[in-house]
Amino acid sequence: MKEKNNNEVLRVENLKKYFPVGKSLFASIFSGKEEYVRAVDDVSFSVKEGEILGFVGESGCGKTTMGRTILRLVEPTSGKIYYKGTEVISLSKKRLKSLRRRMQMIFQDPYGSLNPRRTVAETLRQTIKIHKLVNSKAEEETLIKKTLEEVELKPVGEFWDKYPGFLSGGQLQRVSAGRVLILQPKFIVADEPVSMLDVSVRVGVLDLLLRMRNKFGISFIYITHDLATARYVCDRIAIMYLGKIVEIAQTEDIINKPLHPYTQALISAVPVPDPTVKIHDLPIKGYLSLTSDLVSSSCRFYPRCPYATKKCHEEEPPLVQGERDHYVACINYRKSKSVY
Amino acid sequence: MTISPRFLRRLKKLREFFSLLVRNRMGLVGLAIIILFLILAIFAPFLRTVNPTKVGTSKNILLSPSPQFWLGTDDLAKDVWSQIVYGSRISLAIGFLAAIITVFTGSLIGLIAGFYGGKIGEILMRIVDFFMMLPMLPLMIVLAAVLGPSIWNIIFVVSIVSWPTTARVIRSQVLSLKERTFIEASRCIGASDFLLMFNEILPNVVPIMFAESVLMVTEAIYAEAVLSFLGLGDPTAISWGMMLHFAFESGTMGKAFWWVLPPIACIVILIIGFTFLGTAITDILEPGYKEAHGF
Amino acid sequence: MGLKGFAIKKIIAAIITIFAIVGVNFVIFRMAPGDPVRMMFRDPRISGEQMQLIREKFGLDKPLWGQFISYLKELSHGNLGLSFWQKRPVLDVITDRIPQTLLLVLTALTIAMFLGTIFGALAGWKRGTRVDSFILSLSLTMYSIPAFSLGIILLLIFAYILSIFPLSGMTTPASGLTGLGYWKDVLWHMCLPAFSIIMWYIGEYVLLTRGSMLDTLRKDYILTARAKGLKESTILIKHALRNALLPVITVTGVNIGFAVAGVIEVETVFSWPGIGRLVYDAVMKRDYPLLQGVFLVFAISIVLANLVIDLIYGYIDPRIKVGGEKK
Amino acid sequence: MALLEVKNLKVYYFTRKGTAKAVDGVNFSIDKNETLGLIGESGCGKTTTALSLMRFVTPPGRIVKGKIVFDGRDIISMSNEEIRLLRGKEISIVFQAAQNALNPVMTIEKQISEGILEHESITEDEALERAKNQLNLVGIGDERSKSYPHELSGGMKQRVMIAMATVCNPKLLILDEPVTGLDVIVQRQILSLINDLRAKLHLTIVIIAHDLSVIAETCDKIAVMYAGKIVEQASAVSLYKNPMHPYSQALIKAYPSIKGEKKKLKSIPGAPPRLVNPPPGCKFHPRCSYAADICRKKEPIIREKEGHLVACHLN
Repeated sequence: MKEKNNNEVLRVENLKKYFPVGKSLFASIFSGKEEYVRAVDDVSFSVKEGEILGFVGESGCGKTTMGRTILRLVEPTSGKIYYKGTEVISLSKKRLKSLRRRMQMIFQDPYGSLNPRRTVAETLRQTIKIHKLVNSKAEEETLIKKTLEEVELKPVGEFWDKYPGFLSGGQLQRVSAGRVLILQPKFIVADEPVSMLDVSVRVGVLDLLLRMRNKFGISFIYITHDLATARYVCDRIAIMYLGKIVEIAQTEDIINKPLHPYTQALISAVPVPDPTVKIHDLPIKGYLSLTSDLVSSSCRFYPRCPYATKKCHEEEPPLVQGERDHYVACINYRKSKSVY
Repeated sequence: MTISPRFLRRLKKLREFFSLLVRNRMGLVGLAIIILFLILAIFAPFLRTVNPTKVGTSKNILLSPSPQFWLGTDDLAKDVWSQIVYGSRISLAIGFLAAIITVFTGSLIGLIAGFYGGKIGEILMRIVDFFMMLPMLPLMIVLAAVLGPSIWNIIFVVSIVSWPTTARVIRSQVLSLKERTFIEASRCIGASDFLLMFNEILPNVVPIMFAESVLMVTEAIYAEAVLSFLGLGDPTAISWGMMLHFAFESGTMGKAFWWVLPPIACIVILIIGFTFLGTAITDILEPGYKEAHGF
Repeated sequence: MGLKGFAIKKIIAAIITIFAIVGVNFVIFRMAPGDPVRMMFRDPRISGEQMQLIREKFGLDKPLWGQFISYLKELSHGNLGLSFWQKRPVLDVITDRIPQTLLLVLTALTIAMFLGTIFGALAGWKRGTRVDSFILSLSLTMYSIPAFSLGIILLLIFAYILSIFPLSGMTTPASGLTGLGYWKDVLWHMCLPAFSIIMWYIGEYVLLTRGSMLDTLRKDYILTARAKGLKESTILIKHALRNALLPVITVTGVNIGFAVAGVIEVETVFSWPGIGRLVYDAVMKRDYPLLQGVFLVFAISIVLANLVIDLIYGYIDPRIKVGGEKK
Repeated sequence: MALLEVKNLKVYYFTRKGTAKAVDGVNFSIDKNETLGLIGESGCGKTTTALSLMRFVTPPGRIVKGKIVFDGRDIISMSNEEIRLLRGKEISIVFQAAQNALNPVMTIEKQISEGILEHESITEDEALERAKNQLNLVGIGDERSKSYPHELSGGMKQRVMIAMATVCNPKLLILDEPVTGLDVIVQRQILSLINDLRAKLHLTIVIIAHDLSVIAETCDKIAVMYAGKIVEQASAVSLYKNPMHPYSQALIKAYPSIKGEKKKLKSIPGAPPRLVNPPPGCKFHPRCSYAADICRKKEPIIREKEGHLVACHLN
C-alpha cells in the first residue's frame, strides 16, 4: 500500500467521516447510545497527475462531505490523506495554509460562494493578500488582470468593479475558478460546479476546467450527481452509494459496461435529450434511506437491489478488481455476470 | 492623500441611503424629531430661560405658563421649560451611550457565538437565553437600587440588560451567513478565523447593527425614564423621568398639568422619533430583517 | 425526539434556569457597596447587638459560599427574609398582593392578546392598504409610549379633569360594599389601569402578528392553497393564521416579561395594591429583602409561564409532536 | 378545438430599476390530451407564463395585454370568483420545490381532501377516502395518509403535490419544473408517474423545464423560450432532429449525453440577457454565431416554416 507512485497527486486511505445524529447538548446527555450517519465510510482511492476523477452519486451519498474532508474543511473521523506524499490530516494550521496554495476547491453555489460586498477584483485581491503572492501594487493589478483573462472574463475592465449581484451564474463560477487559479494549485476539488448553472453555459465552465487541466496539469476531483457531465470531463469515475465507493473504472467502461446493479440503475435513469428514446421503468425499488438503520454487515444497496440474495444481507462486499482497471463491490458480480 | 475610488463608492452608497431615508415618510419624521432634540440638547445653555436647578421664591410656586415661565413652574418654583431643555441632554446621552455599549458587546458576543457554534457558542447562547428570561424592568430596578442612583449606573444597568437581544439577533444573522458558501470558500483559500469574522462576516451584519443601535436607543431612553420615575434616577441630574417622579410624589400633579405633560410629551416624541427611524432603516436595508423583529 | 423528550428537555431547562436565577438574585444583593446588614436594615435605631443577631440569623457572618448555602436552605422553607418596612415575612407580604395583580394582568393581557392578534392578522392580510398603514402607525405609536406615561395622561384626563374614574386604589375606601356591588366597584377602579396595559401591550401584539403573517403569506403553501381554488377566508383561517400564530405563541412567553414591566409602571401610577406597586414601595423604602423577594417571584413566574407556553407550542406544532425537530 | 389558447400575452414587472418584460408577446395553443413543453433558461419568463395561466401574477408584476382562452372562456377578463372556481378544479398546477409548497402543520390527506371539498359537494369522509385513493394512485401507500410533510422525502412530497393537483380530474395540468432538485433515480420515477397519470386520467399538460433532456420523452410539442419570447415551436421529435432557431440548435448541442459516442460539445457564449434592458433587435443576437446586421436592428417575427414556428431573420 505504501509504495509510492511518482505521478500520484492524491492518495486517500480508509477515509471515514461519521456525523452524530441529534447534535443537541441535551440529547447527548440523556440518550446513552450515540447514533451516527456514516457519511463517508472507509473510502480509498488515488488521483494521478492531470487526471480528472469523477465521484457520482445521489444526494446524501457522502460525495460532498468526502470532498470537503479531503481539503480539511471537515475533520475526518479516521483515515489518511496524502498530497504528494505529505500527510494532510495531521498537518498544523500553518502548514495547512501553505498547502492550501496547492489544494483547492470550487463550490456548487455560484451565487453564494462570493462575498456580496466585494467586487470581482477585491475578491481576487483578498486571495493575493492572504498568501502574499506579490510584492507590489502593480504586480497585483497585473496578476488579477491575467487571471481574469485566463478564466475568460473579457474584456477585463467590464468585470473588474462589478459586484457579484450583477453577474450571471456562469460568470460567477468563472470568478470562483479565477480565485482558485491565482494560487496555481495542483489539485482541485470541484463540487458540482455546474449543477446550478443554465444548460447553455454549463459546457463553457466544464471546458474551462478541462483547459485548466490541459494547460496547467491540474488534477481534479469532479463531484456530481450527473453522469452525463461526468462523462464529458472525467477520465475515471467512482460511483458512491451511502458513503462507499461501489464501483470505480475508466469513464467509458463505467458508461458502457457497468458492473454494479446500482450503477446500472443510475445509468438507465439519466435523462436523454432525445424524444425518440422511450422511458422504461427502473429495476430499482424504494428510496434512499439516510438513517443508520442498516446493519453494518450487509451490502448497503441490499434493500433496493433487484438481484439481492440472502448472502448480500449477511456480508458486506469488498471492492474487488473486476477487469484491469475496473473495481466493483458486489458479491454477485462473478456468478451473475450473465444476468447483467 | 488622494481619495480612493472605494471611498467614493462608499460615499455614494451613503448618499443613496440617505436619499432613500428622506423619501421614506417614517424616516423623514423620525430624523426631524431627533435633529430637533439634538439641537435642544446642544444649545441648552442658550435656550434655557433661567437656571433649571435654581429654587425660586415661594411666590413663584406652581405657576401656570406665562411669558416669564414658558411652561410654568414646579412646586419648588423651578422653571419647567429650562428643565425640559436640560432633560434632553440626559435622555440623549444615556440613549446613545447605552446603545453603543450594548450593540458593541452584543454584536461581539453574537458574532463569536454564531461563528464558533459548538461548545463555545452553545454556552454563550445559554447565557443569553438566561438573560432574556430575566424580567427586564425588575432586574433594572433591583440593580439600580443596589448600585445607587447615578447616570453611569443607569447606563450600566441598561447595557447589561439589553445586550442579549442584540447578541441573539446578530448571532442568527451570523449563523445564516456562515451557511453561505463564501465563508467556506474563504476558509478554503486560507483565511484565518479572525479574517473570516471581521473581514467577511462583519461587513455583512453592519446594517443590522446600525438598525439595532437605533432600537437600543429607544430602549435606553425608556429605561431611564421609568427608572427615574420610580425614584431610582440620579437626583443631581435633571431628567424628564425625574420631573415626573417629583410631580407624582408631590401630590399636586392634578393641579399642575403643565408640569407633567411636557416631560411625557418629550419622552414619547423622542422614542417615536427613534422608533420611526429604526423602522425606516430596517425597511431600507434589510427587508427580511423587519419580520424577524416583528415590525 | 417526540413530545415527551421535548417536554422533559424544557422542564429540565426551566429548573436549571430557576437555580441560576436564585444564584443571580443572591449575588446582586451582595454586590451592594457597604455592609449588607446596614443596607438591608437602614434603621438607625438598630443596635449593634441586634445587628449581630441579624447577621447570625441570615448567616452573614459566614463566608460567601456558606451564606449561599444557608440562603438556599431558608429559601427551600419558603423563607425569603423579613420585610424591613412591613416588619413581616417577605413571602406573606408578597402573597397578599398576588391576587390583585393577577386580576389586573390576566384581564388586560387576554384582551390585549385577543385584539392585538386580530388587528395584526388583519393588517398583515391587507398588507399595503390603508387599513394596514393605519393599524401599523397606530401600533408603532402605542408601542413607543411608556406605560406609565400613558397612565399619567389617562389619570389626568379621566380622573382629575373629567372625574369619571377614581384616582387610585382598587376599591372605594370604607364603602363597605359587598357582593356584586363590590365587584362593580373593583371593575370601575380597574378600567384605567387595565386600559393602560392593554394599549401598551396591544401594539406589541399587532406588530408581532403582522410580521408573522407577512412571513407566512410569502410561503409557497399559501400559493398552493390558492391553486386548489380555496376561498380567501379558508386560506386565511386554515392556512395562514394557524402557521402565523405559531411564532406568536413562542414570543408570548418572552412578552410576559414585558408585561411585568407594564404592571410595575401602571400599578405605581394608579396605586393598584398589587406586586407592581410593592416594587415601588420597596424601592422608596429601600426595603432590600422585599425587593429581592419580589424579583425572585417575578423571575420564577416568567420561567414557569415560558415553560407552559413551550409545552403548548410543542403540542400544537406537529414537527415537534411527531418527532424529528427540523430546522 | 384547442383547449387552451394564449394570444399575444404580455406580463411586465414594474420594479424600481425599470420595467422587466418577463413575458413579451407569447402565443401558443394546446389541444386536448396534448402535452406541451416550455423550455428555456432561468429568467426567460417560463414560470411567469405558467403563473399567468392561473392568474397568479402579483405586484409588481401585471398582465398588461393578451388573451388566455381556456375552454372558450377568457381567463384574463374573469372575475376573481370565477377564476377561483376554475383553480384546482379545471386547471391545476404543481409548483417548483414541493418541499415548501406543502403546509407543514397539516396532514397530507387533509391537504388533498381540502381541494375536493371546495369544488364538489361530498362529505368529509368521502373526500378523505378519495384522498387515500389518490395517494395510492401516485405510489404512496394510503397508510401514509396521516403523515405530515416533514416526514416525507423530497420525491414523496412531489408525489403528494401531483396527487393534490390531479384529485379533481382537471382538464389542464401545469407542471413547473417537476423534477428539478430531485436525484436522477427519483426524477425518473416521477417522470414515469407523470406518463402513467397522463394515460390514465387523459390529462392535457403544460410542462416547464430548463432541461430539454428531462421533458424530451414526455412532450408532444415543445416551445423554446428566450428572454420573454417563444423563439421556436415544433413537435418534439422535429425540434430535436431539425432545430431551426440558432438558440435551439445551440441548446441541443450543449447537452452532454451518456448514450452513443462521446462528442465534443459547444457552449453558448455570454449570459442570458437582463429583462430590464434587453439588447435591441433579436434578443439572442449578442450570443448568436450567425448574427447579421438586421438581427441587431430589427426584432424578428415568428413565422411558420416546415412545420416549425420560428422567430429568426435568417430562416
